[in-house]
Amino acid sequence: MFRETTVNTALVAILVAVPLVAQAAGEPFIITLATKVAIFAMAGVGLNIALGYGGLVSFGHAAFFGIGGYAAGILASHAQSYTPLMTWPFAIGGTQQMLIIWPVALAASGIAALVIGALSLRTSGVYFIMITLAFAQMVFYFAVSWPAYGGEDGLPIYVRDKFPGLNTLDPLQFFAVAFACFLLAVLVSVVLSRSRFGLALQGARQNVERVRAVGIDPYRLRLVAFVISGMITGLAGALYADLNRFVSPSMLSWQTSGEIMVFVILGGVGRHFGPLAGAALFILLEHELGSVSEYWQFLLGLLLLLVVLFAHGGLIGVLTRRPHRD
Amino acid sequence: MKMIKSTLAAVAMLAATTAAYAEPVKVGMITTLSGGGASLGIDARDGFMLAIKNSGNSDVEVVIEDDQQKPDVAVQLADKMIQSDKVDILTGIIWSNLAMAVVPAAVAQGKFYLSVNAAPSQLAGPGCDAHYFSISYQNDNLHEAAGAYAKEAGYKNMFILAPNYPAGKDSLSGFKRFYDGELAGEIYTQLGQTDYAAEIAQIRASGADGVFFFLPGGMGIAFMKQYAQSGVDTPLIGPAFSFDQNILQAVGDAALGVKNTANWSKDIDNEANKAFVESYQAEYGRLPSVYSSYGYDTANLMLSALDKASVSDADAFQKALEEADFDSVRGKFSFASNHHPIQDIYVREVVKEGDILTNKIVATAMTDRDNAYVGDCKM
Amino acid sequence: MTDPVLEIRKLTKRFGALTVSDGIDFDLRPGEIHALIGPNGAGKSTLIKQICGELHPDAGAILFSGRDLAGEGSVARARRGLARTFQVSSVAPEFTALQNVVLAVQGASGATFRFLRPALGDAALTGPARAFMERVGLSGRENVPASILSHGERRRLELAMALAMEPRVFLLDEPMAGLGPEGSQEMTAILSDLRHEAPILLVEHDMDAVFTLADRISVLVYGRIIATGTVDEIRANAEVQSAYLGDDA
Amino acid sequence: MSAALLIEQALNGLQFGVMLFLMAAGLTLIFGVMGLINLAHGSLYMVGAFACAAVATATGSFWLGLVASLVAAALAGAIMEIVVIRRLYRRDHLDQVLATFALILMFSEGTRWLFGSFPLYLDVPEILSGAVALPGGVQYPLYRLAIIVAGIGVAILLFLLIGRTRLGIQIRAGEADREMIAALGVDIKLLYTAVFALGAALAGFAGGLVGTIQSVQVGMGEPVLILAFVVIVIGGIGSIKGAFIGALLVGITDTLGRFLLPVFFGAFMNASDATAVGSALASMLIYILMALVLVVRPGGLYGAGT
Repeated sequence: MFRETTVNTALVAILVAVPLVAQAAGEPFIITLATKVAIFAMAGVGLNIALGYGGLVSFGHAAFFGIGGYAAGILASHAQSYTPLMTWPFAIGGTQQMLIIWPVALAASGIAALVIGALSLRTSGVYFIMITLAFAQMVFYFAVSWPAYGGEDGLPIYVRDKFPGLNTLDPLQFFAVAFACFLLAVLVSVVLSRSRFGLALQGARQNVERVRAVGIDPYRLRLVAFVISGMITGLAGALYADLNRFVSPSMLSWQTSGEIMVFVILGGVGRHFGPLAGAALFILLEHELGSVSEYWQFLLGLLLLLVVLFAHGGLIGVLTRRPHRD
Repeated sequence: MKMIKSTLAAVAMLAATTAAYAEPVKVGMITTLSGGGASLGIDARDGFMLAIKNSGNSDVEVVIEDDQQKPDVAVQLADKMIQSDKVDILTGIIWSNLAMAVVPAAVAQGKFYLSVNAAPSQLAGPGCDAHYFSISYQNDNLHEAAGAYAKEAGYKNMFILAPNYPAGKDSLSGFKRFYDGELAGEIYTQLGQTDYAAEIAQIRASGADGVFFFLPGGMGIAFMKQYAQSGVDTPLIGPAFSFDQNILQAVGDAALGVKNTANWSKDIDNEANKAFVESYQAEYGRLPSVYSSYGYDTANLMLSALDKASVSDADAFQKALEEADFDSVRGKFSFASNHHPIQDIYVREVVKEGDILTNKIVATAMTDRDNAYVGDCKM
Repeated sequence: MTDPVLEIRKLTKRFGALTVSDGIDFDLRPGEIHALIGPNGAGKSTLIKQICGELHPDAGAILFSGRDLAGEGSVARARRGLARTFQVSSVAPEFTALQNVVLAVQGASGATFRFLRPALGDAALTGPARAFMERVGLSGRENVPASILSHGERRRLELAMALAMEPRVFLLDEPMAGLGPEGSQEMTAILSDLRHEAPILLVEHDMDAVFTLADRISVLVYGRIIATGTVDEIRANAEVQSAYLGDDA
Repeated sequence: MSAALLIEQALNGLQFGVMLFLMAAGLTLIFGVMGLINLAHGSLYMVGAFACAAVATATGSFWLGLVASLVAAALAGAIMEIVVIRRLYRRDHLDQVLATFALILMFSEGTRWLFGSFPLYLDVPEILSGAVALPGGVQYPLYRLAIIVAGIGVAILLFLLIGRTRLGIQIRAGEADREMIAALGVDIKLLYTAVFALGAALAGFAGGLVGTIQSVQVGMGEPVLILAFVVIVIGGIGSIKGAFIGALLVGITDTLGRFLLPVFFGAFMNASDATAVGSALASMLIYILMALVLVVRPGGLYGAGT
């Protein structure tokens, strides 16, 4: 069939072409959809580092996605209401600058990943799946019941955060921001997977005993991978908050964790552009099936099931006829 | 890539008494049609579409999409409807958190938003907007009425509970706004909780003379069934949501005799209401719920304003809406200055008509009630 | 006489009622191959696992260069220079042979947390790795995935990985297992060369190989060392004859 | 706070725990024997509740409905096992999670398609309705007592089944070694289907029992499912005994937490804040419990290890 690079190039080309065509055709909503694909794909790229390279089946990545989103939402809401974020020990105000919001989102989701990872990585297998789910549920319930930032109602941003030199309210320009972030995330994932760290991480996924025997501590490896993974997903969350101009606990729900996993697996686990293929297919299905039937989620489930059962290696695996990654 | 034609682009058929507008009006309806909360959205949609059909107006095109009760989906649908479908008016949202996600941005883009249900306090006070109208109520209204009724009925020591989320907190503060007796207890339950044994035990131990609860959807069904089994016989009072036509049958006899507050009931005596209940039953084969009535009123209000002004003339259209010149199924209906209704709120009791559980009005809790946020709205 | 590199004192390990290591005393001196033999279930692999830090003894001590290893995990012990091969070949199956050895070189270097430069583009890793592969006779197989190497090649790959650790002791758990006569001979030659690198604790069932290679032999039966001595001493030992060698000697 | 209230709350915790056990037992059994992680277990709970409600409404007999909940869930489980699950045993957990996630979507929408979006009616049978007086001045709903008895009864039957019967021996052998059980001449496919159907029947039974005092609606299974997962992780995956202890622990912690935490915060805050903070913390309590257990014992209380 096709080489993986060919498929990847085609995917990226489509992702760029669709909004441009949509812009010309005066269909700005399609640009919004493409932006959503880029952002979800980026969340998937984050998860893929833990899941694909580290073999860590995290069922709690919604926690990082949501924490990134809330970092953006909280900073923006303070900036809009001109209230300080905190006054002690030193005064910090809100901001609407993406270039300040992003590092904060990265730091917040990174710290959360460090804490959750440090505890969760003591376990493995099903226990790991379940404990990551439990931590995400904890964060979810906290967000629902904590009144300061809207609780269940969520937190509106009203006006999209700013990026120097761009008008982020213009769909195409915001797409460009999201797309650039996505590409950067893929770049990080590619470089990481080929580095010494990535080699050891993938070795630990295949044979943890062997990695120990050559004197490498798998716990530290995995923790670092988990943190990087959480940070990338967190940054995607910050962008998603800006796309919707709104954050809410639904970003933290276990269904969101499930969906991020779906993007990765639909596209092909452990493939750099797998999450892009997965997210694009998912969003296409969501919108196309919705017009087929009110019960479109049934069809979505059926398709998903068929992919898991019969299409090994996900979409990219099918397109390249290579069920196993290189 | 062919994109997403609307799921149900419903165009009214009968062109009998059509008022021809300069150009067709496009309405975007974002509501919950799948998942656990679907029954509310379906009722609101059916009420809305029934009014349009009955009007025989063929110049209104309604684009309907399912928000899955997810705020992010609702936001994206709003973007789609505004950018691609080029709708003039948005409506349909059931849940406050979804409304908070969609409404501020939509009205900021100059669109009109007519609420068929959700009306959070943020949109009634400082966040009010000239283009935003709530046809249902202000979220606190039914809770306030319950408080007023509890005071009126002589309750002195009430136990109150609601889920731990903003609407739940608004509910209890709304109740306390008009109730001035003692509180035997005040509990916030978990959102989506299904077992209320622990709370019922506390009610039993508290010695309260009445219980006010706000538990929408499945939570209320579970609470009432369990309450009926508990042997506690302290009277229950709640807003209409847990006693509405769409869930009463699931609660069963456990709900019999419970007092609830509502701004609509199928036995409100006026022509518009009779016609509504009759044609709704004929069209869909079931009794309408409060959500059906809100949907129906919303469509009729919109049609009445369209008859007077074009949507493209925003100021004129806003004025026409403000006049509320339509036959509400609630009888008298007008708007307060913050675009929320001034209306009577009733106390209903759950009764059995044949095999069917339903409500009948037993008292009026509040007359010409506006809302607590009128003064905060600078419009 | 030189001090032993590895010294085991009164090591005891129980699984419930079963005592798998029963007061074992054992040592390994510089430059020697010390074979550990015994019937199946005698507790040989359990002993190896305790030395590696995978299992913790109930009593007794393991000294490495005179230092008690108690409390150190398997990773720390590997860093100290305890290089190990497994009874059943244990490699990263999706990696190529070269990647496997690079992983070992990288482990020995102690610099794993480097995130930018591609590992396979780093001559400081691939250079030594290729050299080690050559030493075990795997030249030309660098880019073959480990999962499709032959059984014998995988055993040698493991050995290359052990070599890459720049070890101070080799712990080899049945390196001849499943190799067939020709493979065993090759492996014997490689091991005999290996002793110049570091002393070897050799657990092995292949008696020809043991008698060819070993400087000393210890016999483990039911968790106890019943005899330790030179090849000739062990051959002559009546207790060993009856307990173990009786059948096939 | 009176002793009667405390006793009542403890009983509530027990009842909640027993119900969780019915869910968790099936999950842990399926994981123990087949090594499968089944997210769609909550859907079987929903199937049980809907079957019970539909049959009870049609026939007017709650007891027939309860039988229907067992049969329908077992049947749904068996079909699910034969058509889908069987292909997943050799896959990794990731595929299992995803495939069963897909099954949730299909079950939920399928049920909605069959029964509509409105909650179904299901009520307590006449003979078990109302409250009874217990010693110590405690008034307690009879139906909840019946759930406790039924749940403990099922637990005992399950222990006997696993400990004393041929099927139990096969199940235990299956947990230990799949090769061995095949060597014993047991039809392994049949055994797996049977175990899966048994687990499904337990979930369906729980659905029928509990649906009676809750809302029978689409999506009712997932909150319980997550709790059941917490239970088996705390108890140690694969252990029926662990599931039982874990279920009681979670049931009692959750019930008492919701009740006592607001009281506790009330000691040094005003009432409204105390209820808000207390409730917020109470909703996270069992997850905190789970994290603590796993930090101390990464394999759960009765787990075989990680």
